[in-house]
Amino acid sequence: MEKPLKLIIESLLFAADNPLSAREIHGWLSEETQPNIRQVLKELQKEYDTMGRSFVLKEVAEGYQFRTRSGYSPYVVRMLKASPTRLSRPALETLAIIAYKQPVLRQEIERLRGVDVGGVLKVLLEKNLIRIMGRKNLPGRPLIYGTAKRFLEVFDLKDLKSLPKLEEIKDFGFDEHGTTLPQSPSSEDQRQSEDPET
Amino acid sequence: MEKPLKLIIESLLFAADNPLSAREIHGWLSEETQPNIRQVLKELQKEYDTMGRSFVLKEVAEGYQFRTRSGYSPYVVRMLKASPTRLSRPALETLAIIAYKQPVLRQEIERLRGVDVGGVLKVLLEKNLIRIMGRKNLPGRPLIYGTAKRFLEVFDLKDLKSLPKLEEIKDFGFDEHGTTLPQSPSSEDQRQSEDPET
Amino acid sequence: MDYEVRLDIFEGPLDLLLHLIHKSEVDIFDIPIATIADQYLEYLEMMKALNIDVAGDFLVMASTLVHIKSKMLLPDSKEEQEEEIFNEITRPLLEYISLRDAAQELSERELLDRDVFARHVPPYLQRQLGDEEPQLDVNLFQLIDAFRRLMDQRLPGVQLSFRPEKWSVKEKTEIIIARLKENNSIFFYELFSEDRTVSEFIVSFLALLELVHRGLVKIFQLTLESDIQLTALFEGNKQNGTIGNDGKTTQIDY
Repeated sequence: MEKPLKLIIESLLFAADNPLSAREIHGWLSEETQPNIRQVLKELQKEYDTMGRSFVLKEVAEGYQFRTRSGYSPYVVRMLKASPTRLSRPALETLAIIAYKQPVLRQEIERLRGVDVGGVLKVLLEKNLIRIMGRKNLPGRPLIYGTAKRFLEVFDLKDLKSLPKLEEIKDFGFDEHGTTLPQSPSSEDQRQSEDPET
Repeated sequence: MEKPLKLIIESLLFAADNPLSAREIHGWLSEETQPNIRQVLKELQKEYDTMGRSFVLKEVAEGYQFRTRSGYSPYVVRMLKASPTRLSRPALETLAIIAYKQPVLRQEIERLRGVDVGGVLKVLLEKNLIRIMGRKNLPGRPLIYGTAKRFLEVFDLKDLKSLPKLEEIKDFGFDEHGTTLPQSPSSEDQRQSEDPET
Repeated sequence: MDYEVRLDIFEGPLDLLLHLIHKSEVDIFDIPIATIADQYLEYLEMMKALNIDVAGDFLVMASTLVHIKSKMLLPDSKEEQEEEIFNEITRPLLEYISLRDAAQELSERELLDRDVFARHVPPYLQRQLGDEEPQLDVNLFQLIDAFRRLMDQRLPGVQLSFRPEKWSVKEKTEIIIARLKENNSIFFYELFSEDRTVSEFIVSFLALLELVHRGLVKIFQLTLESDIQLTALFEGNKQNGTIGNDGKTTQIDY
């Protein structure tokens, strides 16, 4: 089961979110000295430099990190732009209200969320997740919002009828006492909460 | 500025959050044909297999993704302080039923497991391993469950067809009397695609 | 009687049954029902004695076992009995075993984030993206969760109550038509699922009657037990197209 130190360190660098320093690595591999680890990092760096791959091991301020060679960044950026991201929490909550309460007025959404939702509505409209269904016969003729077709696509729903009912959600074991669901410790959530700070 | 296709694709795989399919890559490199890209992916996979590094290129969830070799998980787990993917036995069994019987109704799952599965379904939904595929046209309009893409990713499966074969239950001649198992009508599609041989 | 007081926690009735069959070293295709039924009931008794909640699922199986056992005292045809045992006990057990094995096999694969690890998009790459808005990655569960969270926060333990709003029949008609355009057919109760006040409910109902009266909507029921359904008789629904395709109910005048 013993693996070569070089490859152990490589696997850590590979799976890490951030640059790793010799000191940090020493924290997880306490049986190895820091100078030893530093030595291996340098070797790995040299190795990748000469390997002629699309990525190298770079020494940056906080440590070492695998990075694509700069020549490839046009391709990588093109891909990342087209890759899925997450909806912000305000956007998600607003969307949830619209999904469940449609047809719904902006003032209703704001009453539920307790904040102005103008900006969020704009984002959701731009993303084609919601649509304006019409105007309500009230002073000011406020707009009526509902979900758009793209909403069904993004959430992989056949139709609006497939949206789980709130009773069913309770049935999933959400506790009845009205406390919030404990966050799953899945790696996704971790990433989500880590990203904004970095 | 022209880079070899192999390295361009490598850089994309390296920077991606998810497994990438030839089709997706083609979307960003439209000048290359999909068969061409597929070919390069296979070459890369072979190359990394024999390179003896701590990570390889794996084919999962209908795409390719760089992943550490399994021998390094003790170190990586220590670093990420990740509570590693751990599913309870009930969750795993429920997931297996959904994987093999999808599209499937909750009542069918409960019939097979012999217990209520509400809480377990919640966990699996949270972890994004299963998804709601729609509703069945039956009284109560029950939800239909299936596995999500993340299921393939987590369980190292190329696609649903790569699921290990399920041992088929033979009927011991009782069925002539018309006492067939009450099959959920929804699982018919799956059956059809699963055992074309029989 | 000496019980080994080693209460295994059984996941469910099938689990317990398998355990008993295993312990008795009998063949799954030749289960001595009387014996196994007694053992099963003993176990439930023991759980009750120890104040362990016996889930309903266990009791259902108990009654099945008792039922089969009692029938075996009757001079029924042996074949019939065997058939019942197979269908009620053996086959569920076989299915359970095969799925349990499949679950085991799944868990032995190289699991992501347990045995192997993938790369994440490093933050420095995300920074290069600037303000570009990429695609969405969100699942239904997150959506529901967001909604639940919101409801809990805003109105702990209280049903939502909305300020009464004035709806006109015409507005509701438009909404019903919009929904039917999206879905072709909807269930009657769904029509009112979003109505929050009695008056809104009534207006919806009037709107529906209006649509039926104008021959734009058909109301039907597949069987006596099934829910009432509505289906559109306009546009893509092969019948006469009286409605413009811009979603406006231009042909309906009041």
